[in-house]
Formats: sequence, structure tokens, C-alpha cells
Amino acid sequence: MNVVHHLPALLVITPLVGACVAFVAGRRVAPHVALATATADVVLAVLFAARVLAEGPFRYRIGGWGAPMGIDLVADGMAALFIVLTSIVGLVVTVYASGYFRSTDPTAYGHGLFWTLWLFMWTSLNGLFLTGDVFNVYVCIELVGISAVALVTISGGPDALRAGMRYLFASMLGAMTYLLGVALLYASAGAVDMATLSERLVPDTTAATGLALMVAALVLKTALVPAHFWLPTAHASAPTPVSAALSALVVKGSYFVVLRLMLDVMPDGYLPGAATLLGVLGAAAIVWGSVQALVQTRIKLLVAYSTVAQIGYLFLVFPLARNGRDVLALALTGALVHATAHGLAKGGLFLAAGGLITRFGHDRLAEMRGAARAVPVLTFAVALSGVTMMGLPPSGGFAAKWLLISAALTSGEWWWAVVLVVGGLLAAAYMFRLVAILIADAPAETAPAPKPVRTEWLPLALTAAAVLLLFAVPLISDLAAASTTLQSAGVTP
Amino acid sequence: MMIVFDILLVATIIWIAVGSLSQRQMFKSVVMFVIFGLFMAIAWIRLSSPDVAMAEAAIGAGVTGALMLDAIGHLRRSETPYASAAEPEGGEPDA
Amino acid sequence: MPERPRIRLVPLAASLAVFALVLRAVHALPDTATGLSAEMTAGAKASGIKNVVTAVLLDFRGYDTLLEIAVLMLATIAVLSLRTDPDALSRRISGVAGPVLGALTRAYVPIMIVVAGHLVWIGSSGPGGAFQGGAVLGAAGILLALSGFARPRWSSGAPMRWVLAVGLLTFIAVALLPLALGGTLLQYPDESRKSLVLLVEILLTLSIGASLTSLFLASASDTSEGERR
Amino acid sequence: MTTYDVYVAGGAVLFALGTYGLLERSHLVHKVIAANFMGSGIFLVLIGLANRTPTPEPDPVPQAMVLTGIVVTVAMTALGLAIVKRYFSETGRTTLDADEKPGERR
Repeated sequence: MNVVHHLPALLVITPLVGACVAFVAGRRVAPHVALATATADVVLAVLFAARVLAEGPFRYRIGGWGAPMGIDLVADGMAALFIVLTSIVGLVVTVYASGYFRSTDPTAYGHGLFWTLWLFMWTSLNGLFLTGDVFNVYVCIELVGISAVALVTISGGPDALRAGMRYLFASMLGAMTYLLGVALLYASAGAVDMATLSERLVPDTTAATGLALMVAALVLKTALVPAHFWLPTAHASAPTPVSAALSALVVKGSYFVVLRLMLDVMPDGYLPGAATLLGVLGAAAIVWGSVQALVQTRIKLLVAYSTVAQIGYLFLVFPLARNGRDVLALALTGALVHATAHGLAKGGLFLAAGGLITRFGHDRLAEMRGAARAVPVLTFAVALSGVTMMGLPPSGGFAAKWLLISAALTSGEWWWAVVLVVGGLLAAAYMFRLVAILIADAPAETAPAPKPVRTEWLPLALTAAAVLLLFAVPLISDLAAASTTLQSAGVTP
Repeated sequence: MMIVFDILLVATIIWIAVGSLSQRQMFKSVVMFVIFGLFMAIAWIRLSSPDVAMAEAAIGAGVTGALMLDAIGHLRRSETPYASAAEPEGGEPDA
Repeated sequence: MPERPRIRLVPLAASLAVFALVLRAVHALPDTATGLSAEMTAGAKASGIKNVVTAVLLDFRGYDTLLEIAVLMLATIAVLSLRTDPDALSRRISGVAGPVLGALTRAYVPIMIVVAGHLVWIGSSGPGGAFQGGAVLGAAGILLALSGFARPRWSSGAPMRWVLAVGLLTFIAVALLPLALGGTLLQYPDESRKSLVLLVEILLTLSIGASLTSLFLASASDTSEGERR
Repeated sequence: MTTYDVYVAGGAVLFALGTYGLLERSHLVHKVIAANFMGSGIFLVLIGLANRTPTPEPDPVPQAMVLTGIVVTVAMTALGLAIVKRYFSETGRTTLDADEKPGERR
């Protein structure tokens, strides 16, 4: 048995086994199990990305049947990028969580079940990034939904329960609507495999309705404006490591399926208005999320609304993608760089915000003035994440904006470039406000630090990685070239 | 004419669903939900899907019904000092 | 509704729009379609499983089923994480037990277990199989729990967690087995396909039955918790 | 009009009804029930459309999907009800506050 041949399957099975073992092992051993699983997953993810880069996209036929009878996993550059992102943010979140939960009452936080739920979430994200089957996507998004809701409610406070409840209903509505779309799609084309569907789909009412329902459901799960109502409270009231994972990774899971459906499954000229509509909603999300972030008085809500804004950029790829393969390549690479940069920066920003809340004992921004003196490392992490959010050079966010603006200008649809510039200015406004509060010349009233917190370096590591991502852009563009989307569009690396 | 039976069955299912959602007493809602599951099982038989019918009867009506009855019992049993004033709590007889 | 006089326009519009869209979409479909039934039926015949639905669930789309068992286990753990008492699984349910329910349980549970076994056994040829058998087992387990039967000592703490996890772990082990034989995940060798599918089916029945029971046990309230505040 | 037409149309009605109930009803248990109706509606559409085969047996794939869907739905339902119960224990409420806006509480 050669491990390399089975990497797609192992990327799903490993965290699943980890989740079971963490559950059986109990509260004391579970953190170690999670850490071991996370490390193993990083290794597998890197091996997987290396294989995809070396050999190009390949399919893994579960059960040996092959689509359309069986379920195929699709291993391509896009999947590899998101899996590597998940493994890096996941490892950092795991390490952070082992410190975060140690300091709390052992019977709180779901009796130590955090680790199992977290590894289940990891399983389902990897499953979502790998699957090539639209019904399997349904099972995976239910796994993501249940684990995410359970992680939000794990602290058991009224706010968390209320946010989790709203999140659960949004998840249910999304999952059911998605499944209805799958039913129509199967009735029309007689398959649930994405590649088979893209061959068989004819532009008829049934398939178009099915796809529209699926995309609408996933947009709800990605929290694109105006379907973002559930996100800020859910992301803000979760325990800090969970907030980071939700904002950095979970919204990317459903976005990834939108990418697959819009760019791979749908043939050209399908649902003509959908791409434009998604772009317009993306632009609205950038403006609305930023304005909301600007007026928040609680640090975690500010960060959560910033996620609402940053999700908007991801949807600008769809209108741009219709302008020939060169623009498609630029726009897709830009969206992938943005997703990666935002994943790292937002993961770091949430962990930093959590660190600040721990040190101050509250989350009121107005009373965090002058925090920089007490917690310089965290303040620096916040500032670095701001560099990426604004898209200042040199950072991953800068590269993403640059690519997207190039795509907009090359396509002639310059108005998307305006949206990108305005979004950068708005991000600057809310990030400057946050940093200005932290570095204000005022005596900080922090709670006396119990002891030096090692985990303060973790947010800094993530946000620094988001900045250094600029130098990984060639690698990401190679991965984008190794995606099924660009391969079928005829773009050669 | 089986088609008449089908129409009647579907109409009954929808009527039960409407009834379940418009009840103000949660206990009645849940009971109607369980009945709904049993009628769904008949629908599956009509649609030549005995596999689904069995699962629906055992899970849709049985397990889900038990979970819901338990939840309603919990909401009724708990006497909380600051119960929601806007809406009578589930399961309390109103009339 | 008397307590809520205003009509909620957005939900009404959303549901009506979805209804109209779906009806229009379904209306546009041709009157006959075979979907994947031809391939699936032929494939099931080749592997000697007469119930095609069973073949789809356990063989062709076994990966969905694997993840679905994960969903059940995850939901149980999620429900447990919401409990205020850490030993939720090992409590006895109180309040509903009575002599009638007890007698009924004694009569019905053995029958239900037999029915579940029968469903699994005929599942490869007629209607029935792991899902149905598991569902009946789960219902039997819930009935046992409701009637307040004393639990065996292993049903709490670490041993109970093992019972919950062992079904999924064994399924994973069976799924990984073909990797050693040069196949992919869940690729049963042709010569032992039928017996492996039957093995998975029995495993799944027990696993689904145990998961559904523990799902109920994990969520079932007891009186003390309700009066906590 | 054929048998499957009736059930597919009924499924569409149930889905719409469930959507309305999930969005409009305020009691949380009603919302969970409504989500179950949405699921049943989809299952009717799936199985109804599966009956379009020329053979007497319906297409097995949607049947398998529905079996999977039923189990997933019971899992979701259990989680939803567990949160409802805990939420009730913590706050004494059975509805989400309609007028609550993010950021105004805590």
C-alpha cells in the first residue's frame, strides 16, 4: 500500500479517526490526540499539494466504481490549496485551543468535547474540498453545519446558544434548499457527479432551477450579503479558537462549492444573470460589512463584520470569469490568493482579539485604549492583519487585490476595480480605528497578567504568514493552474 | 381510481402539516407531527419505496417523535422564574 | 394568529417563490427518465445483491453512508456537549416509566430485535437492510430507555464512549481494508464482495441502532436538570 | 396526471410550507418541525421523480438519497432540540428575541 496513492481518502479518514479516538480517550488525553492528528494532517496536506503540483489533477474513485455510479474525489490545485490552508490554520487553532481550554473550568466547554467536535469539523471541511459529487456535498455540509453549531454553543451561555440556534436554522434552511436543488438536478441530468453533470447538462428549466437553488443555499451558508444575518453573532459569541476556525475556514467551505458549481459544473451561458448578481452582492457585502465593522463597539463583532466584508471580494471572481480564459486565470488566482490571505489574517486577528479579551476581561473596544503597552505582541498581530485586509504592499492581500484589479481592467469591466479600491479604503478605515485604539497614549487597564502567555505568538505567526503570502503567490498561481477549472479552460501552467 | 386516493392522501398530509405548525399548544403540534410521519410512510408505500417507508415509520415518526416529546416535556416541566412573557411556553394549555 | 397580527411578507414571498419555481421546474421534465437505475441494477446483479437500494447504500455510494454514520455520532456528541451533567448517557430516564409501559417493553423489545435481525437478513434480497433494521433497533432501545430499565454497568463513562465509537471505527477499518489489497477506499474485492457487504450491513445495523438510542439518551431530559434554574 | 405528479406537487407544497414555518413561526420547536417538513417535501419530490422509470421499480438512487437524508435530518433535529432545551434552561425562553440586534446585548 502506497500512502501517496490514497492521499485524498486519508485526508478525510485521518481526522475522522482522530475525532473518534479523541472522544474515546476522554478529556485529558484528547488535546494530545488532536495535536497529533493536526500534525499528521499538515504532513498529508503538504504531500497532497506536492503530488497535485507534480502530476496535475487526478480523480480518486471510491469503491473503484467511478462516476457516475460511484463517488469520485477530485484532487486538483484548488482543493489542495484549501486543504493546506485548513491544515495550517487548523494546527495553529489546535495549539491555541490547548492553552485556551486549559485555563477554564474542566467541566465547562462541553465536558472536553471540543476536541472531538473540532476534528469532526476538520474532517468535513477536507471532505467538502475533495468531493466531486453534489450529493456527497450535502452530507459534508451537514457535517460542517452540525459541528460548527455545536462548537458555537459549546460555552453554553445565553448569547452563544441564541447565536447557535440562529446559525442552526440558517444551516437547516441552506442544507434543505441545497438538497432540493440536487433533486432537480438529478431528475434533469440523471447524475450527481460534477464532471458528469457538466457534460450532460442542457440549459433546461429544471437543471437551471436546481443549480440556482444550490447556489442560493451555498450563498446563505457563506453568509454573502444579504444572507449574512447569522454570521456576526455566531462568529462573535463562539469561543476564540472556534471564531478563528469559523471565519478563516468554514465560510470558505461553502464558497469552494460555489466555485465548483459556477465555474466547473455550469457550462458557458448558463444562468446568465447569476454571475453578475453574485458580483453585485459581493460589492454590496464589501461596503455593508465594512460600514458595520466601522461602527461596532465590541472587538469580536468588528472582526466578524470584517469577515462579512472580506467574503464579498471572493464573489467578484464570478462576473470577471466570463471574460475569456486569461481574465479567468487572473481572477481565479486572485480569488484563491484572497481566500488564503484572508484565512490566515482573519484566523490570526480573531486569535489576537481573543487574547485581548482574555487580558482585559471584557470585549469593549472603548476600554481597550493603550493596550499596546501591555500586549505589544497582540497589537502587532492586529496591525499585521490590517496590512493584509487593506491590501497594502507587501502582503497576500495586496497580491490578491492586484490580481483582481488586473482582471477587471483587462476585461474592460473597470467598475469592479473601483469596488476593490473602495473596499481597501474602507478596510483601512476600520482597521486604523482598531489599531488607533490599541496604540493610543493612555494607561491600559488590563487585568494583571497571570503569567506570560505563550499563545500570544500564535496570532502573530498567522498574520505574519498572511503578509509573507506575497512570496507564495507563484506557488498559488501554479496550484490555480492545476485546478480542473483552468485545465478545462485550456490554461497551461 | 387510485389517483383519488393519492390526492386525498397528499391533501391529508399537507393538512396535518399545516395543523401541526398552527397549533399553539406544542404537545398537539408534536402529536400531529408523529401522525404526519405515519401518513408519510403510507405515501412511500404508494410510491413503491418500502425501504423508505420502513425508515420513515421508525425514524421519522418514532425516533424524531420521541425526541420532540422529550423536548416538549422538558419545556413544560421547567418552572422558570423569568419565563418569556411574549409567548406562552410550549405545552401549557392555553384555554 | 391572534398574538401576531402582522403578516410576515418575506417568509410568505420566499416560500411562494420557491413553490412556483419548483413546480415550473418539475413541469418541464420529460415523463420518463431512468436516471442511474440501469447501471445500478446491472451492477447490483453482478455482485449478487438483489435489493438495489442496499447495493447503492452499502457499495456504490458507501462513502456517503460512512459519512452519514459520522453525522449520527457527531450529533450524539454535539448533544452531549450541551448537557450540564457530564454523565448524561448513563442516567436512567425518569418520569415516564409505568407498569403498562414496562410490560409492553418486555413483550415488544424481543420482537423488535427479531424484526431488526430479519430486516437485515432479507435486506440483500427484499426491502429492508441496515437502515431499517437499525432504525427498529434504535426504536427498541428508546423504548427500553423510556420504560426505565436498569442499565448495565458498562453503559456509563469510558465504556459507553467506546460503544458509541466502535461502530464507526470498525466501518472505517473495513473501508481501509481494500487499501492493503491494492484497491481504493471501500473497494471490496469481487470474490468477497457479497460477504463483506453483509458484514458491513450487520455492523451498520448495530451502529445505527446504538447511535439512535444514544442520541435519545443523550438528549433525554431528567427532572433534576429541568429544575436547575 | 399521474401518481408521481400528485406526490411531487405535494412535496413542493410541503417544502414551501416548511420554509414559511421555519422563517415565520417563532416557537423554536415549531421551527424544528418546519425544517422536518421541508425535508419530507424534498423526499417526496425525490421519490416522486424516481417513479418516472419505465420499469415498475423506481430509480434506486433517490431512494438511497432519501434514506441518507432521513438519518441526517434526525441528527439535525436532535441537535436543534438539544439547543432549544439548553436555551430554555438558561433563559426561560422558547423564542429567539425578534428585536435583538447583534452588538446591543452582552
